[in-house]
Amino acid sequence: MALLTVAGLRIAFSHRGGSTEVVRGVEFAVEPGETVGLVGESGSGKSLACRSIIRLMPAHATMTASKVEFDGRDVLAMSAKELRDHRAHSVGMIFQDPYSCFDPTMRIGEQVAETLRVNAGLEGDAAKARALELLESVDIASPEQRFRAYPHELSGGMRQRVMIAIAISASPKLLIADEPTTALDVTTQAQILGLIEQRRRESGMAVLLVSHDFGVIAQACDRVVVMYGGYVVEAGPVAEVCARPQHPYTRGLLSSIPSLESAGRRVRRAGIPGQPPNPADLVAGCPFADRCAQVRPACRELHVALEGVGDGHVTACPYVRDGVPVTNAGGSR
Amino acid sequence: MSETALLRVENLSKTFALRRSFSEWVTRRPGEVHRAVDRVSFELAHGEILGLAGGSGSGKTTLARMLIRLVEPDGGGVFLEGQDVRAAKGRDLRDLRRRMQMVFQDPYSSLNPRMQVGAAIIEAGRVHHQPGSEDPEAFVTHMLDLVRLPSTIARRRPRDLSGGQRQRVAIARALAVGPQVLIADEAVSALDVSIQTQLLNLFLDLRDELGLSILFVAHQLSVIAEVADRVAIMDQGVIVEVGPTAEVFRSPQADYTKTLLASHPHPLTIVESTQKEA
Amino acid sequence: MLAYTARRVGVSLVQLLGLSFLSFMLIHFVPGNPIATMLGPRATVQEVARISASLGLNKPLPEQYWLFLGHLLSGHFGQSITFSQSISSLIGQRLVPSLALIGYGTLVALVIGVPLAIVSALRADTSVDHGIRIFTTVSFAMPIFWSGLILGIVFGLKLGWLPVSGYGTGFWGIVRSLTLPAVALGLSLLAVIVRTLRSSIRHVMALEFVEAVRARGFTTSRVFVSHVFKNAIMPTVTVLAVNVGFLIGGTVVLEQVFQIPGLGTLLFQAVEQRDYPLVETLTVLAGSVVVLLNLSTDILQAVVDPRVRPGAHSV
Amino acid sequence: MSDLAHLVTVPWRRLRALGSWEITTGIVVVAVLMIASLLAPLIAPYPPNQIDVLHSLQPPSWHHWMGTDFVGRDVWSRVLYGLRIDMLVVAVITYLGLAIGVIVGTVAGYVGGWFDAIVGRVADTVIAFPFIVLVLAVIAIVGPGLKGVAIGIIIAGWALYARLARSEMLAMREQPFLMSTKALGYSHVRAIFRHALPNLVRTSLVYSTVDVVVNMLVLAGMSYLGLGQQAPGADLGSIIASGQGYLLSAWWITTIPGAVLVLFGLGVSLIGDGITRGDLPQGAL
Repeated sequence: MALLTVAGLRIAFSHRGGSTEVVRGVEFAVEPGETVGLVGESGSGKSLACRSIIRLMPAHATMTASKVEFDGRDVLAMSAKELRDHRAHSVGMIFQDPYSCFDPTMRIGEQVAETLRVNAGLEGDAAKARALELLESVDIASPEQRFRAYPHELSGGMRQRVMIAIAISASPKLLIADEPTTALDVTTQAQILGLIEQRRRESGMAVLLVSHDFGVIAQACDRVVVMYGGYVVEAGPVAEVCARPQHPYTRGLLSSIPSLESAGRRVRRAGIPGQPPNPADLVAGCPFADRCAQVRPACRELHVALEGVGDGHVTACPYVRDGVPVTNAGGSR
Repeated sequence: MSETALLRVENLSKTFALRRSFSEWVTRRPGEVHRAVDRVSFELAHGEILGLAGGSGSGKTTLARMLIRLVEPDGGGVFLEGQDVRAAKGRDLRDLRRRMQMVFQDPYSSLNPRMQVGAAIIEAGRVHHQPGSEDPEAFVTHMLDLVRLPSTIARRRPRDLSGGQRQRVAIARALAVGPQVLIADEAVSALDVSIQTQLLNLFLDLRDELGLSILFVAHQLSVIAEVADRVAIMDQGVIVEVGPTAEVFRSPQADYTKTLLASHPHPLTIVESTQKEA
Repeated sequence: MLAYTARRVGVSLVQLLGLSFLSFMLIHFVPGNPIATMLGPRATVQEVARISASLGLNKPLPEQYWLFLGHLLSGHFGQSITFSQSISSLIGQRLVPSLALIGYGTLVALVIGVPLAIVSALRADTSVDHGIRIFTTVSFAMPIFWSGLILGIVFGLKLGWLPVSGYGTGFWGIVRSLTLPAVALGLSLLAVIVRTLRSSIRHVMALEFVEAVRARGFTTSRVFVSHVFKNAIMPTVTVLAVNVGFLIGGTVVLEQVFQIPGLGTLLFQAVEQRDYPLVETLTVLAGSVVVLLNLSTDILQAVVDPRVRPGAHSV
Repeated sequence: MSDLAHLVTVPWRRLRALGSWEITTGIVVVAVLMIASLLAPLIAPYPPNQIDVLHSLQPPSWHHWMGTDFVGRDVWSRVLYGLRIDMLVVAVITYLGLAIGVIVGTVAGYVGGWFDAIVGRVADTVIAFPFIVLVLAVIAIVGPGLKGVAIGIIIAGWALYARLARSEMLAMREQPFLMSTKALGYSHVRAIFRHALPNLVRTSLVYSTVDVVVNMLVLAGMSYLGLGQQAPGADLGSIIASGQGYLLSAWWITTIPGAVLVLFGLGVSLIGDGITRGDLPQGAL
C-alpha cells in the first residue's frame, strides 16, 4: 500500500478581482522507502503541490483535493491538533534556502533542541544531548561548537545539514525536500544529496525530492513526476522516463538540458520554443499546447488526464507516443 | 603575445580589505585582506567565446566587472585592441565601455523598471550616436530582431515580460551601442532550462552574425560546454586551468576541475551509467 | 561585540560634536541678529554691541565655538539672562516633570498600541484591521495641543475626574496631574507604534523560517511568541528611540496646555524672552538625549540580533 | 444633463481605478479642503477679521455656521482663510524640503567619498534634534512669525529626505540596472537624473504624505503657542488658541478648527496608505 496518495489536488491564490489556480488537478503517490522526484520549471506548481502533504499553504492560498492520504490517514480531515502531530512526527521538511529557514536570532543548537523539547517531550540536558547526537549524525564536525553558533555563522551546506537534522529528528516516514540544493555549490550539492540518501537507507523513510534540475532528480530518485503549468504531465521510473520520454514537454525538457558531452561540438540544441505559461493566462486544454511542435486542434480542448504506457509509466498526452504522432488516438475525452 | 587577441588581460588583481577586529583596530595593525582575484591573465580572440567557470566566491564576477572597471583593479592591466583600459578617463573610458558590453545575471533588476523597452534601447543608441539611431522605430525594431523579439515588445515595460524576454532585452540594449565584446555574467543562470537553451543558441547566433567575442561567465560547466570554444576554470581568485573546452572537459588536469566535473549530474549519463552497473 | 560597541560609541561622539557645532552655526548663519531680536526694536547699536560683547559674540568664530564646547563639556552652561540663575540649576528643577511625562506617555502608547498592532497584524485586511488603522490615523492627525484641550474639556471640566493644569505633589498627585497630557502624548505616538509593529510582524511572518517552524508542527501561539514576536519587536524599539525627538516636541507643547513646569515650558519661555544661551543649551541637550537613546537601542539590538555584530557580513 | 453627470462620474471612476478605497477617499477629502480654501474669498460669508462685538461668542446658527469668537468674528470664515494660509505654507515648505533633500541625498549616495560622508553626518545630526525644538531655536533667532516657522521646518525637514534618498541610492548603486548605465557608457548626470532619481523619488513622495501632516501639526502648534501666524491674521492654530479662554462657554472656537486639521491629516494619510498598500512590498516600513 502506498505511503502517500494525492489525487485531484487543486491550489488557488485569491487576490483582488478573483483567484488564480496554480495547481489544477494533480495526482501522485509515494511508496514506503522510495525516493520520488517532483520536477518542473518555475510556475509549474511543484513547490505548492508538495506542501499539500502537510497542508502548509501560504497566506491567500487555498487547497482542495479529492484525496490526500498518508499512511492510511486522511490528511484533509485532520483536526488542528492532529495536523500538528502529523507535521511533528510523520513528515519532515527541508527548504531551498538554508539561510532564511532559521530564526536568525536563535542559536543553531537551540533551534534543534527546541524541536526536541516541543515535539519529543525531551527536557533540558536530555534535549541538548540528543541535539548534539543529531548534529553528529548529519556529519557536522565539532557539534559542541556548532551548537552555540548563530545561523549566519555557518556555511550554506552546514545549515542544510542542520535543517536535515531537525527534519529527521522525529524519524518521520517521509522527508519532503523542496529544492534542497539549489542555493548550494555543485560540490556541496553532491554531499547533501549523498547525506539524504544515506539517511534514507538507514531509516527506511521515503523521500519526496522537489527540483527544477532533472540531473539532480535522475541522480537521487527511483521515480519521477514531471509537472508543467499546474498539471502532472508525465510520471514513471526515472530510467524509463529519461530513456523513453512520452510527453512532448518532457522530451523537450530533456533535450534542453546542457551536457558536458557537447563540449567542442558546436551543435545547437532544439530546446522548447516560447515562454513558460503564466498561470493567470492558462485556459482549458493542454497547458503545453502553445509551445508544442506537435500540437493539434484537439489539444486546446483536451481534458488533461494521465494514461498508462506500461511499467508504471504514465503520460498526459494522448496524441504522441515515443515522439511519433498517434493517428487514431483515444480522441477528445 | 599573439597579435590576434582582441582583449588581453595581464596579471589582473583585486584584494578586498576585511573588517578589522577590535584588537587589530586598537593596535593599528592592518586588517586581513581577501584576494578576490590574484594575478589573472588571459586573452580573448576575435569572434571567440571564452567560458569562465568557477564556484561561488571564486572571483569570476569580480574579474568580469574589472574588465570594464565597474570594480577598480588593484594591479595588472586590461587592453582592448592594445588600448589600456585602466589608464582611460572620461570620454575614452566611456567609449571603451561601449565596446565591451555586459549582461548581468538577474534579468529582474538589470532593466530600469520605469522605462519602456524601446526607450531603453534607443537611449543607448543615441548616447553613442550609433548609426541608424536617428530613426528610433527602425533602430529598435532592428535591435529587437537581433535578439529574436517581436517589435511589439518595444512599448512594454520590464514588469510585463518574462525572465527570458527581459534577458533578451538586456542583450538588445547592449547591442544597441555597437560592442565588440559581450561579457555575459551568469546571464543564463537564473533562467529555466528550456529558456536557457534558447539564450545559449542566441549567443551562438550573435557570434556568427555579428562576429562578437563573448566572455561567458557561468558556474555550470555543462552550460559552458554548450557554447564555449575555450574554457578557463577559476578557483579562489586564480585561473587553475585554461584550454579548448573539449580538451579540458575530456582530460582535466587540475584537481579542482576534476572535482567540478565529477559533481555534475546529467540525467541521461546518470541513467546510462546506472544501467551499465545493473 | 566590543568592536561594534566602540565603533558605535565613536559615531555617537561625532554626532554629539556635530550637534553642538550645528546649534552654534544656527545662531550665526540663520538670517537675523539674535541680540537685536532679543533687545527689541528700540535698542541702540551701542546696546547691541555691549550685550554681544558680554556674551562673547565679538570674538572670532572658532574661539567662540571652542568656549561654547568647553562650557558644554564642563557642565557650566552659564547664566540664564531672564531667570538670573545658572542654567544647570534651572534644568535641574525642571527635568523631572518632563521626564515623567515622556515616560508616562510612552507607557500609554505601548499599553494601547502593542495589542492593537498584534490584532491588526494577525487579522490583516479584515474590517478589524481597517478600523484600527482609521483609529490610529485619526489619533496621529490630531494636533497634540488640541487633543489635550478636548481631553481637558471632557475629563477635567465636564466630568471633573482629573486636574486640567499644574503639577501635583506626591506620587499619586503627579500621576493624576500627568494623566491627561500623557494620554494626549500617547495618542500622538500610537500610530507610529502600531504601524511599525504591525508591518514588522507581517514581515517576519512572511519569512521562510516561520514556514519552516510551522512545518515542524509547532502551535500557532508558540510560533508567534517564541519566534515571530521576538524578531518583530526590535524594529519597533528602534523606531521608538528615533521618535523620542517627536515625544520631546509633544512635551514642549503639552506643558503649555497643562501648565506643567517642565523643560518644555522653560524652552518656550526662553524662546519668548529670547534668552538665547538658554535656548542653545536646551537645544543641544534635547539633541543629546536623542543621540544617546539611539546609541543604547543600537547596542541593545546588537545584543538581541547577532547579525548586526561585526564579522556577521561575509565578503 | 448626461454631460454634467459625466463631469462627476468619469473622474470618480478614474479615482476608483487607482485601487483602494483609502486613496479614493483621501483624494476626495483633500481636494474638497483645497478647493474650499482656494475659493475662500468667494465662499466665506464674512471677511475673516471683521469685528462685530455685538454678536460675540454666538453659537453656530444660520448666520454663523460655526459661531463667532470673543470679538464676534465669524469662525467659519476665519477657518477657511486659516486653512488657506496653512495649506499653502505647508505645501511649499514640505516639497521644497523634499526637493533639496532628495537631490542632495541622491547625489551624495551616487558619488560617495567625502561629499557623501559629510552629507550623511550632517543629515544624521539634524535628524537627531527634536523637530519642534529645532524649529523653536530658529524662531528664537529669526523672531516669531510664519517666516521663522517656515525656515525652521525646512532646516529640519530636508535631512530625512536626504537620508532616505541616500540610502536608496546606496542600495541602487549595487543594482545591475544602475551598474549598466555605467557599463553602457552613460554620463553621471544621465545616470542620476534619468535613471536613479525617478526610481527612488517614490519612497520620498510616499513619506511626504506623513511629513505634510507632521508639518501641518507643527505649524498649527507654533501658531497655537503664539510663535507662528501673528494677530490679526488667522490660521487654524491661532484660532484654537483664541478659544482657549472659552472652553466651556464657546466650545466651537477650539473644536471646529481642530476637527478641520484632523480631517486634513486623515485625508492625506489615507492617500499615503493607499499608495503604500497598493504596490510597496510587504514589510517595507
